[in-house]
Amino acid sequence: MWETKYEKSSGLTDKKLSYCPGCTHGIIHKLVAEVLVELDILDRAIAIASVGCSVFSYDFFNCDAEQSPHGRACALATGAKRVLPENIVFTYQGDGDLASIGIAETIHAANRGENITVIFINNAIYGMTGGQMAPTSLLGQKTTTSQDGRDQAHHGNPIHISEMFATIEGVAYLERVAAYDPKHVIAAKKAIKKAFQYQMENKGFTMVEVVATCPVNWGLKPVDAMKWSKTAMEPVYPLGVFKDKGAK
Amino acid sequence: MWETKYEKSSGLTDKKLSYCPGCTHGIIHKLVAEVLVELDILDRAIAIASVGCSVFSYDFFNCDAEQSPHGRACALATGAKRVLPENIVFTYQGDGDLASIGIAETIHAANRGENITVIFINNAIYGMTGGQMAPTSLLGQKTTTSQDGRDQAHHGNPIHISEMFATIEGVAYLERVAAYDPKHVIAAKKAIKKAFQYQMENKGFTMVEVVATCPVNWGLKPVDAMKWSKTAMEPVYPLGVFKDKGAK
Amino acid sequence: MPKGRVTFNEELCKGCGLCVEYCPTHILYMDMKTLNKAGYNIIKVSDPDKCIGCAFCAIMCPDSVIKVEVNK
Amino acid sequence: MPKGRVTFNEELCKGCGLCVEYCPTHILYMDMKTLNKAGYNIIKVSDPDKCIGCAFCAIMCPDSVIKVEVNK
Amino acid sequence: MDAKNIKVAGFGGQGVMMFGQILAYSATKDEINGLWFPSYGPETRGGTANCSVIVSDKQINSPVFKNADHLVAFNLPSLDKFKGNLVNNGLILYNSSLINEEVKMDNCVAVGVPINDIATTLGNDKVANMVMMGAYLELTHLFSDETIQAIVKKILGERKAHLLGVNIKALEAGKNHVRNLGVKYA
Amino acid sequence: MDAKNIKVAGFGGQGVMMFGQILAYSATKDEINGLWFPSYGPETRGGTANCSVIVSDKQINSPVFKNADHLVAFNLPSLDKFKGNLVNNGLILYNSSLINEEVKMDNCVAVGVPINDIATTLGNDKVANMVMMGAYLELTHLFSDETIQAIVKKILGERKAHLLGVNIKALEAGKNHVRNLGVKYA
Amino acid sequence: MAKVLMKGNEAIALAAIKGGVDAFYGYPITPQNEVPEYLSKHLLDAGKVFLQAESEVSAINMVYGAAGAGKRVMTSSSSPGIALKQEGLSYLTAAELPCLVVSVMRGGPGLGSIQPSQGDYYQATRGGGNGDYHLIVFAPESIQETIDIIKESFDIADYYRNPVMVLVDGLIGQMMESVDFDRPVKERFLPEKNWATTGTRNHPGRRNVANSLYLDPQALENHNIHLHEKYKIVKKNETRYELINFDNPEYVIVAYGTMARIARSAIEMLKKDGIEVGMIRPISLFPYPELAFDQIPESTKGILTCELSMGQMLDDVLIANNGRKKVGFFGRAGGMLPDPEEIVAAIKNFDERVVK
Amino acid sequence: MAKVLMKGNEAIALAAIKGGVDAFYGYPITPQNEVPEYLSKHLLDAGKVFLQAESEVSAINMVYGAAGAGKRVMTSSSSPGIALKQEGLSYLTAAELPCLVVSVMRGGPGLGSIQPSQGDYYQATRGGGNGDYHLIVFAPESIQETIDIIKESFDIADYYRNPVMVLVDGLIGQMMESVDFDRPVKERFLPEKNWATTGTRNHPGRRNVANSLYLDPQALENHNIHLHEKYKIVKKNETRYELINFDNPEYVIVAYGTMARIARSAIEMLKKDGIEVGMIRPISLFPYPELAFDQIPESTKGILTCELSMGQMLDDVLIANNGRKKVGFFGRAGGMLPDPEEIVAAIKNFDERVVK
Ligand SMILES: Cc1ncc(C[n+]2csc(CCOP(=O)(O)OP(=O)(O)O)c2C)c(N)n1
Ligand SMILES: Cc1ncc(C[n+]2csc(CCOP(=O)(O)OP(=O)(O)O)c2C)c(N)n1
Ligand code: SF4
Ligand code: SF4
Ligand code: SF4
Ligand code: SF4
Repeated sequence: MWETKYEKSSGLTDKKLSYCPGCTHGIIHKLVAEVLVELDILDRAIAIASVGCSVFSYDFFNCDAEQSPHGRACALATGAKRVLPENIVFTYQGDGDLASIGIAETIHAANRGENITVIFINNAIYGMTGGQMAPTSLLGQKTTTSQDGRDQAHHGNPIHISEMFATIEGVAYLERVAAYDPKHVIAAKKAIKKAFQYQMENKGFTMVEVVATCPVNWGLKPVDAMKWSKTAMEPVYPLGVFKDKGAK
Repeated sequence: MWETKYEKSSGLTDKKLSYCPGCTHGIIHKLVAEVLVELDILDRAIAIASVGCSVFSYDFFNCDAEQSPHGRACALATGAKRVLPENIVFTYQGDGDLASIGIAETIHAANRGENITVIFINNAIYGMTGGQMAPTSLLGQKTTTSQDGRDQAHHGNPIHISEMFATIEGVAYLERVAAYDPKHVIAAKKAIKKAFQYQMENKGFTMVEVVATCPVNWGLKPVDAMKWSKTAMEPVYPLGVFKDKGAK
Repeated sequence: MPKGRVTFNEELCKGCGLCVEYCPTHILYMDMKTLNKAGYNIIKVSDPDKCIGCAFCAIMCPDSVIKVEVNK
Repeated sequence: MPKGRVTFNEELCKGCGLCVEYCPTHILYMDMKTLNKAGYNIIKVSDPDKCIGCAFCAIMCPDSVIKVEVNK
Repeated sequence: MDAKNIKVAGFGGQGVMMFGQILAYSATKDEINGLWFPSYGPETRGGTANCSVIVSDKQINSPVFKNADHLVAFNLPSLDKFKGNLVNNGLILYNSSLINEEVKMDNCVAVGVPINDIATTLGNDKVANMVMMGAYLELTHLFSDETIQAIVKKILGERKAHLLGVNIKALEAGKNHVRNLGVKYA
Repeated sequence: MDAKNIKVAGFGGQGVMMFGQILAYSATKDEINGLWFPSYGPETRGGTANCSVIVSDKQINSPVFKNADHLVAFNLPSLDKFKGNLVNNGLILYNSSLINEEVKMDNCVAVGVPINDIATTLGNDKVANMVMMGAYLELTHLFSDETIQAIVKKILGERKAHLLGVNIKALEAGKNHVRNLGVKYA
Repeated sequence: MAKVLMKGNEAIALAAIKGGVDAFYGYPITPQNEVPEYLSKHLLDAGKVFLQAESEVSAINMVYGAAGAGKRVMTSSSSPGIALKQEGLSYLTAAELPCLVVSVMRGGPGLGSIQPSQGDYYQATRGGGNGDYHLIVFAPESIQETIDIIKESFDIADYYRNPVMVLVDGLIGQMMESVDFDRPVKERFLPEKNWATTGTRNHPGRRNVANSLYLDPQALENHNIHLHEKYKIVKKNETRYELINFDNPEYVIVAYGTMARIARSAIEMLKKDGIEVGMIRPISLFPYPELAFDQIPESTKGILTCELSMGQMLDDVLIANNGRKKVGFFGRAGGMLPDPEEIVAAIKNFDERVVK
Repeated sequence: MAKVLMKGNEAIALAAIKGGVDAFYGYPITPQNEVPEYLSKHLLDAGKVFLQAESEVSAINMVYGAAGAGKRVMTSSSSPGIALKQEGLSYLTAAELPCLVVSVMRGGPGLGSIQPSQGDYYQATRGGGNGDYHLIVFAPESIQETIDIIKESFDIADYYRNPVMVLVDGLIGQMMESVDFDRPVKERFLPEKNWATTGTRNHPGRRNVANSLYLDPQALENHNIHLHEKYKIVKKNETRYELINFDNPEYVIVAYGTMARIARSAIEMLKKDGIEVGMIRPISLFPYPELAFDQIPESTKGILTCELSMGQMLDDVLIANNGRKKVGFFGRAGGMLPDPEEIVAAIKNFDERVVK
């Protein structure tokens, strides 16, 4: 007799995802949704959707949601969590949103130890707007605003968010994961689950940085994009746990 | 026969300083002015005055200056330095200006390795506006917006700028100094000089964090304020070189 | 009787090919003849008996197209 | 003949007392009788012969009030 | 020639935008006025893309028009979306490789061309839109072969110069298909 | 009583703002209207501070007035700055400890009180402004001793309750000084 | 309760507490600092939320987060700080989230000065946020009126699901007056906030979303029309103004806030000189009291707009007047406060003041 | 040079290069992304400065830094991005620093949509920055006119030491037209920038300071009066508009930018129906062409304001008209573009459109 091993998570609405073919946003959406269901916090979760391709996530996560101005997701999350401490509040942000325009809101939420969870999608580019350079773009990476490849002299260096946030007192859990194969997707889910568990235990600010893809703006087939995130991105953004207050 | 050992620096205008009695802003102004004169770069220096008690520094440093909106000094400095690479561009910013509202502009200037020098005055409070809590205020410190003392649960933790910026690739020189006695003032001057020398050598982003005082808003006599910066602040903000690309 | 069984919610499929790539038994392929309403080529199973029910295809599918059942 | 000599640009003084505090030979004091135009008590030298010209007072003076000369 | 308002629509990736731009470039080359306006934004991802083109030897005023003179539909959703907004005696040119049942509309000329099948026979699926272009020009005679080929050449540039041949073949194939159908429009 | 416009000015730290607030608090206590408006901002640091007070048993309209009925000057710069803006037959009360030459102005009553010296004799420099207050009330009779003392008590609060005595002494000393001068104003 | 003497900024804070504020998010700026300072003590003591944000941008977005969650939220700032909140205000209004924004105006433009001004009328009524939206803006003239309006403002914001701005100048913020906190507030029926993002367990079967994105232009246009209709209702219900000395005035002054108070004294002085001058005192700046202008008698010679600016409300006066009377302007800027005598002179030389 | 077919955004970028831009600082946002994308390639290749800032707030302040240094600097953004620049724009204007700001409007409020709109008229002409200041705002109707104005804009900004904003909508940014880049630009005498902060060695004996702080209110008021006088001169010299089909029109349309293009077609259609309709097309929005309204003939029955918004320019039309004619409004919002037929209908049913 047949038993279901895997199907679409009830943590997702039945709205069709707006993402391009093979985009890891979809994979990571599933992980968050599954975790919210498994921890039984979906009905008290508030998703803060940022501005980026994932802006529509307010329609994908099957819980209440607020759509934030570009970069301010952690400010919205702070505002909401402070008045609703019993709820589970998380943001879902791209690298342009979090690392560029939103770096101040994110750092200060972390520094205050706001009891929220940040899902940080690092795809080394601005997807929604059509492939401009992100602060996380790799040196040499060609984007529409670094057409001869990112040059340190002009465009500066890829910014290392997890390394920087590891120095911040208020951070309770911080891990960088990837999504380029089943093994890493399963590991990514573990990290996301731990982050939400810490929030349930009021441990403080938790963030999971996911090394992701943007096949369309990278100009790669989805499968090749997965490879690039492994071979080109991971060396620059090594995976691992950068902070864990719970660990003894 | 008498020889002058110390007198007012020609790097300062003869405008009377607007600072309160015994405020370290005046001491640090002298150091910057003396360094600009000793390195013979006063006539190509552009000072970026931030918003804080030191806003009037555009009238005190004896060079060209631009007065920045609150927190944006590093953006102005970037804009100016990129079009005038031969000039020496520096910002003079308080902790509210740099660490709170201006953290994004400062981090990204550092991350791009902008070839500018940042003089960061950490006095653990908002002076200009009358003594509100700064992100750098100490736990337990009483301010007008933390009247029962800064409580980590409500107000978060003192932010450690130098520790955080040490993780940023584009930073060439970064030291935290103090100004509470002649010995440390002399050491502070050395650090400031080195920062400007690195800028002259196009080494990248340089910053000197000065553990300073705000006697008036701390409610202390100038002499006691000096003692507090040594006994209360220095343990939380340990002095030292956090980054030095020139060091072999 | 195969260990596993995969079924596709074809209209959600975007033809990204990730499932095909990550299927360890290589039994999935893209049907270049058929487009769904959104204009994407959809995925077919070449050899259903070889499915081991690992669900790798489904785990990697960004659009929750694939349902995986295992024989108990 | 003293090693050093300190002179004060009194109108700039704000009476903060730092010079007094950091003078290693303790020869500076605040004159509680005299106010400058800004309403601050100014600084006087109690014992000029004892000045060693270290310039600590001047280094710590935020308002560049003090000029220090040394005997060469 | 008075102004022609042209709507081009299809799946993203079918070369719809390029089709429209070629018309606008050709107008510019022939020193008349050309205006091209795309539907833009993320919603075009995967979904359907469309653009409007206006060519005219007079000044072009409104970039927006209610009814098109010509509709070039690369797939069924596009046809359904836009066929309602055509002028009397307008032209509907559609991709019969993806649109199976024949299109019939009163006071409109509707012509189907199996552009994907033709492109496949030419050994390059990517030139389907050039097949469509050939058919379109054969029906409208808006621009000369020289003009179009010059533009196509310019767009292909160095890197894709080797593809010029197959593109010209595609244009020809489109024209021939229409000739063989024996339909006339303009 | 018609509205009184009062200007109080001096060095920061001389208790100028407090002087003005006590008048406004007293008005509120006596259930007439009081309005207090300070000069504010960093420029007051070290420099001179001043405030305007309006007390009236009618509604107070403009918080801004051109000419003051009473000027209370704690130092010379303040006196110079504001003495030009007084109504006819206005009152100038000034601190003769810091203002050496006697003040003479046509159609104004000018009274000097050495408030710092008096305060020193009372053994507490900080109460100089209360000496000024005593003198001011003796001249204007704006508020009763009960009212003023109640306000002073409230402002000192628990922590400074022990200072009530010396403050009251200071008020008295101010009054006496004016009585001994023998000047009358209102 | 008897009257108390209180500083304007502290009165704003206490009035907000009386109005039921649940949370304050703000960033220090002169001349409004006593607002957060007072609330930092009293909100935390009451177990409510006070948070000093890292910037005004962050503060207004914290307000968004908490307002979306259905709480009574406020922020407070001054000129350049309000400038930084423009994007957030556009979002809040677009997402129909209620909140209170206190704006204590100082001299501009740029860093300007910290002295009282009315140079932010455009900022308050036309905004710098993007798109077609409006805040509901009230401009009281005294600390008492400020208290009364602040106490009511959360009800108004909740009722219309729209941000309310209370606009004062640095003088009202910094001065002290004798005030009464216990004056009654108009009763309103407030529907419960079944739209609040409190988690689906609190509203099973319905996802609540605070959002302002409408990729479909028709949907966005419909939303704009909906907001526009709402503003019409606001105009009908919430327009507020006071007419002063209005029986058959030779001239009519239009002024709000502190300038209106100064004008009151000028009007008394002019009376003594035998010149009858009336005043329209707008209390709501949006909606603007256009109807008040229909009550200006035939005989009135002209309208003098008085502002602590170079002339911003002047636009609304010209629109409301619509060519009926000559309109003149008197203004002081940059923190300069005119004394009543200056307005008296402006009325006496009205013709030199005429702009249209 | 012969005409070329070019996309509006790229034409803006190329025109800026022809206008002598030294540096661009900006942050990506649809629908203006091709502006920075084009410049990122061509400015760097030319050894000039292109920098993608971390945010719009940072970008406008980088512009401040470089403009203060005396260079020709520009930024470009769209609705919410322009909202974030408001504080910076107030500072730039207050410090009298020239620069070019390109605003490509999309649907609002809030995140809204990315489709074409004119909902940021207030944002452009009234600003959300603090204090009394104005940008010089031009609103071209075609890519050709956009090119011509951009090329001239740096001269205008430098001449008046004031930021210039070129305001277009997403349609002008995204469409392609046949254009000519070599049309002549008006010659202006431009004084050298002896105020630029280039280091005292370049101007011995004088410290140059870019500043907007004036603690002394009288000094700040004087500065405000100076700016005000400057705007009067700008109004006199730089007011631009076009009158279309103006001999004795039955109705007059007022429209700018894309809406004016659509109206042109509507006017032709109405002609066919025997209805003569004229148009005032403001090209400068600040200064607003009030004088144009004096040329509307007696016989004209009414004025129809047409905007891609719920009615913002309407304020300036009412002020300029000052009660002389009936004023009606036709608008579409949120990215909806009317076809000419809708304007035809609005004229035919003018009475239903009247607002004042
Ligand atoms: C204030 C503001 N600035 C800019 C934009 C335009 N914008 C939309 S998404 C985006 C960045 C998206 O990149 P990222 O955050 O990396 O997310 P991704 O799309 O790559 O998933 C930008 C700049 C905006 N909507 N609002
Ligand atoms: C946009 C903006 N927000 C707030 C302010 C008010 N403000 C002026 S200075 C200051 C902070 C000063 O503190 P800090 O930077 O530590 O410098 P300090 O005065 O202590 O030397 C603030 C918040 C402002 N001028 N502009
Ligand atoms: S643009 Fe990139 S990030 Fe955005 S949905 Fe497409 S693939 Fe994903
Ligand atoms: S307020 Fe504090 S920091 Fe500012 S000048 Fe006075 S003592 Fe110095
Ligand atoms: S992974 Fe999912 S979306 Fe991609 S091809 Fe397979 S089934 Fe379709
Ligand atoms: S340190 Fe300078 S300012 Fe302070 S008391 Fe001495 S001389 Fe005066």
